[in-house]
Amino acid sequence: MKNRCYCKILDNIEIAPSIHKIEMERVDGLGNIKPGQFLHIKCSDALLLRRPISISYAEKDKVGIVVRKAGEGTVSLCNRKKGEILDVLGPLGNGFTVNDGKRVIVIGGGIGTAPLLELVKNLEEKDVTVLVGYKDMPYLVDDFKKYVKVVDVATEDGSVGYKGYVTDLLKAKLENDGADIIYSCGPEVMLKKVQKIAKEYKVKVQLSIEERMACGVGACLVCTCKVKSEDGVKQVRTCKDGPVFWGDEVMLGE
Amino acid sequence: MKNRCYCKILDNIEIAPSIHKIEMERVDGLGNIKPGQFLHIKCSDALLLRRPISISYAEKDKVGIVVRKAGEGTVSLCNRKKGEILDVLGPLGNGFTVNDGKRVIVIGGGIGTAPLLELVKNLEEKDVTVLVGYKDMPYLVDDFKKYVKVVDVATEDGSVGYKGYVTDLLKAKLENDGADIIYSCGPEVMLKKVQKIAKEYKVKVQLSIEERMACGVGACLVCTCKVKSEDGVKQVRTCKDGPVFWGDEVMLGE
Amino acid sequence: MSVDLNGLVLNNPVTVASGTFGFGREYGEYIDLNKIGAIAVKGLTLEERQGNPTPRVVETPMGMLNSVGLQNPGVDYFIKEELPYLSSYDTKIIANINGNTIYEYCKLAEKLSNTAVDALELNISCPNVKEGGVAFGRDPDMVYKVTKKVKENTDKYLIVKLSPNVADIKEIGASAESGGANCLSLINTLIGMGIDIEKQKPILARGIGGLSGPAVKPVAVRMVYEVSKAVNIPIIGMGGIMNYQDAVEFFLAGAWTVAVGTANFVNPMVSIEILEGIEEYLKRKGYSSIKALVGQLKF
Amino acid sequence: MSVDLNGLVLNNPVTVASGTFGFGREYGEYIDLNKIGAIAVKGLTLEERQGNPTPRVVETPMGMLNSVGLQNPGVDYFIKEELPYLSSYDTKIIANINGNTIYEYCKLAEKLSNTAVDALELNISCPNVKEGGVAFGRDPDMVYKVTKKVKENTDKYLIVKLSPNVADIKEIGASAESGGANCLSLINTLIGMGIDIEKQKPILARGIGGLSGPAVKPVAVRMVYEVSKAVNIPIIGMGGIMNYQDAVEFFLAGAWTVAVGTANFVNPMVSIEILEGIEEYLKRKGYSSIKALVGQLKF
Ligand SMILES: Cc1cc2nc3c(=O)[nH]c(=O)nc-3n(C[C@H](O)[C@H](O)[C@H](O)COP(=O)(O)OP(=O)(O)OC[C@H]3O[C@@H](n4cnc5c(N)ncnc54)[C@H](O)[C@@H]3O)c2cc1C
Ligand SMILES: Cc1cc2nc3c(=O)[nH]c(=O)nc-3n(C[C@H](O)[C@H](O)[C@H](O)COP(=O)(O)OP(=O)(O)OC[C@H]3O[C@@H](n4cnc5c(N)ncnc54)[C@H](O)[C@@H]3O)c2cc1C
Ligand SMILES: Cc1cc2nc3c(=O)[nH]c(=O)nc-3n(C[C@H](O)[C@H](O)[C@H](O)COP(=O)(O)O)c2cc1C
Ligand SMILES: Cc1cc2nc3c(=O)[nH]c(=O)nc-3n(C[C@H](O)[C@H](O)[C@H](O)COP(=O)(O)O)c2cc1C
Ligand code: FES
Ligand code: FES
Repeated sequence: MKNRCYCKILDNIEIAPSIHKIEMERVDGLGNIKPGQFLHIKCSDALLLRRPISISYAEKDKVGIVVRKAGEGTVSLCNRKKGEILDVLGPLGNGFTVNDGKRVIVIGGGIGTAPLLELVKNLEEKDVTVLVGYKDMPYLVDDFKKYVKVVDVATEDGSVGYKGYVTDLLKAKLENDGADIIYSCGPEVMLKKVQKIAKEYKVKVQLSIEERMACGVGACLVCTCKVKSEDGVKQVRTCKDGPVFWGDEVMLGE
Repeated sequence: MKNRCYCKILDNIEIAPSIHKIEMERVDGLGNIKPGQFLHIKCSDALLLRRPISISYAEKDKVGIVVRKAGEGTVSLCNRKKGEILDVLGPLGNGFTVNDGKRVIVIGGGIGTAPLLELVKNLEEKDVTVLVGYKDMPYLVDDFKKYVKVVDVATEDGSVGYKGYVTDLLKAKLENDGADIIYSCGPEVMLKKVQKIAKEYKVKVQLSIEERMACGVGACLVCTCKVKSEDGVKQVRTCKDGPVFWGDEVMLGE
Repeated sequence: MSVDLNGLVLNNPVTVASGTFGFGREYGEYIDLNKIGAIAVKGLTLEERQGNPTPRVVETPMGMLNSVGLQNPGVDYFIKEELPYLSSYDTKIIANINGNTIYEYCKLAEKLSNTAVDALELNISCPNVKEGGVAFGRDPDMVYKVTKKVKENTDKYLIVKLSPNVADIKEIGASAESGGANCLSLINTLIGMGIDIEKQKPILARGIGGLSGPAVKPVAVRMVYEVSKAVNIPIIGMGGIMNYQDAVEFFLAGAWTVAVGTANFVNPMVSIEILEGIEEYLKRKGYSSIKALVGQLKF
Repeated sequence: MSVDLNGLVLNNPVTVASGTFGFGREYGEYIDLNKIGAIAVKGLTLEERQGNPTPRVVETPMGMLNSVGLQNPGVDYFIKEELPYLSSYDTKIIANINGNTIYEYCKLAEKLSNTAVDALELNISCPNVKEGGVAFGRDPDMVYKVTKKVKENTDKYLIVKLSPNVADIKEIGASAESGGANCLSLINTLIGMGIDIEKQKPILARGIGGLSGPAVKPVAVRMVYEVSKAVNIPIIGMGGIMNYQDAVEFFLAGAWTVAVGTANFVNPMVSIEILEGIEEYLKRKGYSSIKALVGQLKF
């Protein structure tokens, strides 16, 4: 039977303004972890619901998450201290499908870069390009560099790397080299562009999307999104059937 | 203008099972403190209302409280750590009247002994007897001994001092030596006995009582109790007009 | 710790609330469903429903608003694809049914009558559908009528689920009783709204939603107490139950059984923990059965 | 940031709710009362009232139940002993009045007509009195009648305070408007109950009480939104406002002014902090007046 887990916080550091990397014990209850899966975390006693946070990396005895202070829940989470115990449910969700194709592009925007770290760790045999975009201050770039040679950075203000959107880099890469598959996570506007570009270049793409959640396990139906399939449009649950969907199926923001 | 104060916790130690002594910074905003006054403390973000906790002792640059884990609020308070900041309102309430009579008996039961410490500190010129009663494990006894010679302890199980109720000691003391005034704080059953005994021996008595509170400052009227006066029974606010009342006036549990 | 709701016998008095437990599969991975008194399944309609657009949830102070809007695969699919799974467990199955008209309610009852479901729960109180729903739940005559008609169309044990968005819930409960309800369940959600002040629009795509969770518990306990004084049929109490202490409040107020809703989202194991807590409480207080506790409020 | 409620002009749109601010004296030690838009005083009755026995308060998840039961020194005492103090401040004074009969409401209005109070607030919704109170607030005809009668007996600006314990608050609001109300205030408290499971009795001596605080905010915002669509008079919005963000939700939903209640108990300075927050929000969003924000919900 699955269970909720109590994981001790091993470390909590601010890696960029308002961005924390939190490392916790990997207790046995967590079981296997696939890249793209998330934890559903009770951030504070003062908040009723859990918050979905992607697993950024998993090692033998620890699990790392990267959290952006977005509101009350994530602020509380970022304020939790080393030694405190986190109440987590998971790993939840489907995760990325990693066995498709050789030439891979991994493209992330902002906090959406977090889950891609565990993904690239699982793409060792492949020919991987990582494209990451940020508003201003990049983070996790060095972590990506541990696993892949090509990590191209874009910032909107041009402070680091290419000045502009990371999707421009995607377009250029596809134009020059092509790819077999694209994996992406980031804000909805970015995912929509990635989806469109992938279609244009006829490359398969997996998108990890976000939706407000309550249960996180597929029971409450508050997190649905729409996917197109042969028998028409179907509603699926982001938490259980996702958060990763094929780009030619998922209907973003509809 | 009065204000709420943010006081850093300087120390928090468990002085008996489920009883914590918490010392905090005495910030300027707290102003003057009279014995018997209380602080209205925000114990946790997860709870809406503050909790009234007596000032147990006040020194030049620190204030001490003694808290019994009674429920969610006091448990949270006892779990607060050194270095954390407490949001407090106060000092609130009237406090004890300390200028009456020479031969003084101070009698407390359980956590009701806490505010009596600051009281005895302010009775230096007097002839003071302290009587304190507990279920089993006494606490604060050594603190009282710093200020008064006679500190008689009663425990219900007889593990320390007299076996039985502290009100038995009061009766004996009055029988043998009499007194000019009694000050008391403790559970309602005890206060009722003290009130009765004081009446029997015709000794003035001040009782510090407890009532559930919301505002703590006299505005909401949830904490009323009844006092008899010449013009009949009047309703007064425990938080503002009390928590200390004269024994011949206050109507306990009515 | 079995409890007999005048004809519907549950293994124990902890059930799960409709819409918070899907069709059981998801939480079946976390707990042994045999240990739950009954499972009220997600609200069913005659046809498949897509429900409302997202966002469908807002967190509020110690509560949540949902506007799922009765998304469900339709009653036929339920009977064919979900019921067999549920029936494999030793727990009672409550089919929560939702119509826009009395005819639809009757049709739903008919379809479920020869199936393995143990009881029907007439949801006349869902705030998330545009027609029918709420209007039914607010008008005592309509409540009487729909209850009576459905009762005529089924042999199943009939529970009527009451809306808290009324002036006098006693009156509504009494109407359902007169109409032939075997049992009442309450409360459904209070209607609420949450606004995003930066975007200056409601957070829920549909604007309003149903408030559940600890925030509503005081209202729910009061309503269960009121209704229990006004009717002679069993009550399933719910609204903000997070732990055994909350559950005991409902029993004391007059509920024969409790249902756990929103709490499942926070802790998938909570219903079992609540059951264990109740067992200990009964032992500690010297009660030989849950029934002995029901309505024992000294007041 | 003054706001004109069609005749009643407040220095700013942050007021304090009746029963949570006494007669101003206590919080006058913490804040400059001149900085508050208006003060609604503790509910007044013709005669002095002792209110309910204690305990009168229960904390609930992000809320509280109170059963003060309109303890007050009576309207004559108020006029003589409290009003002069309040009048010394540059803020509007709202007298919250409570009767058991229409006659009593009229009598109260009469007594207050030639005094320094700026407005009357007809509380037809207090859940803590046995007669009158709630019954008035639930019946549209009664609401119309009492409003009309009181209006005939006074020249004062008349606010009618609505109860949330109704099925359709739009209807009640509209009745008050037809009766001649200049303004509506909402919500009063939801009726709730809390039980001590060890003693097996209600925590409040009176059993039930009024729920206020953040827990009720989603319900309050929804009701303000609904009523604002149904009437053409100003609305004073309240229910769980703890910070400026909450206040802005109410403005967007259609409140012309907000009232802060339970939050005062947590933070005596909160009304001023909320006012400052609103000022910054207006600046940040480019509004030149609070009025420009009212009802601007995009939905
Ligand atoms: C599958 C998944 C994985 C995620 N992984 C990460 C991650 O690795 N790191 C990270 O920092 N964030 C991640 N997020 C986003 C994160 O869940 C939200 O930022 C967080 O829920 C906001 O909560 P809050 O209380 O801080 O903010 P508030 O804005 O106060 O939240 C209010 C409510 O809105 C919901 N909400 C707000 N923003 C989002 C959002 N973007 N997605 C879903 N719900 C939202 C919250 O859950 C909450 O119920 C992920 C979201 C999903 C769905
Ligand atoms: C003037 C005054 C001085 C006090 N001084 C101290 C002190 O120095 N040390 C100490 O440990 N305790 C003191 N108490 C009691 C303390 O306030 C309660 O134990 C505390 O409020 C319980 O809150 P809780 O959340 O832990 O318990 P819960 O039982 O969960 O509280 C639930 C509610 O009941 C109220 N409540 C419960 N018990 C009491 C009580 N005895 N008095 C008032 N309200 C109560 C709480 O405020 C809260 O609103 C004092 C009380 C008063 C009125
Ligand atoms: C996400 C969600 C969906 C719900 N769907 C239904 C439903 O389909 N039918 C129904 O009768 N009640 C539904 N409810 C109401 C619950 O069954 C229950 O009455 C309510 O949530 C109060 O209990 P709680 O506070 O424990 O959640 C739903 C509640 C939630 C939170
Ligand atoms: C302790 C207390 C006493 C109250 N007394 C009154 C009253 O006398 N008259 C009245 O109209 N409302 C009274 N109310 C209701 C408030 O004015 C307000 O409508 C309600 O509390 C909701 O706002 P809040 O959640 O900000 O407190 C009282 C509320 C509380 C908490
Ligand atoms: S969050 Fe409950 S189904 Fe996805
Ligand atoms: S607690 Fe509000 S008047 Fe005493």
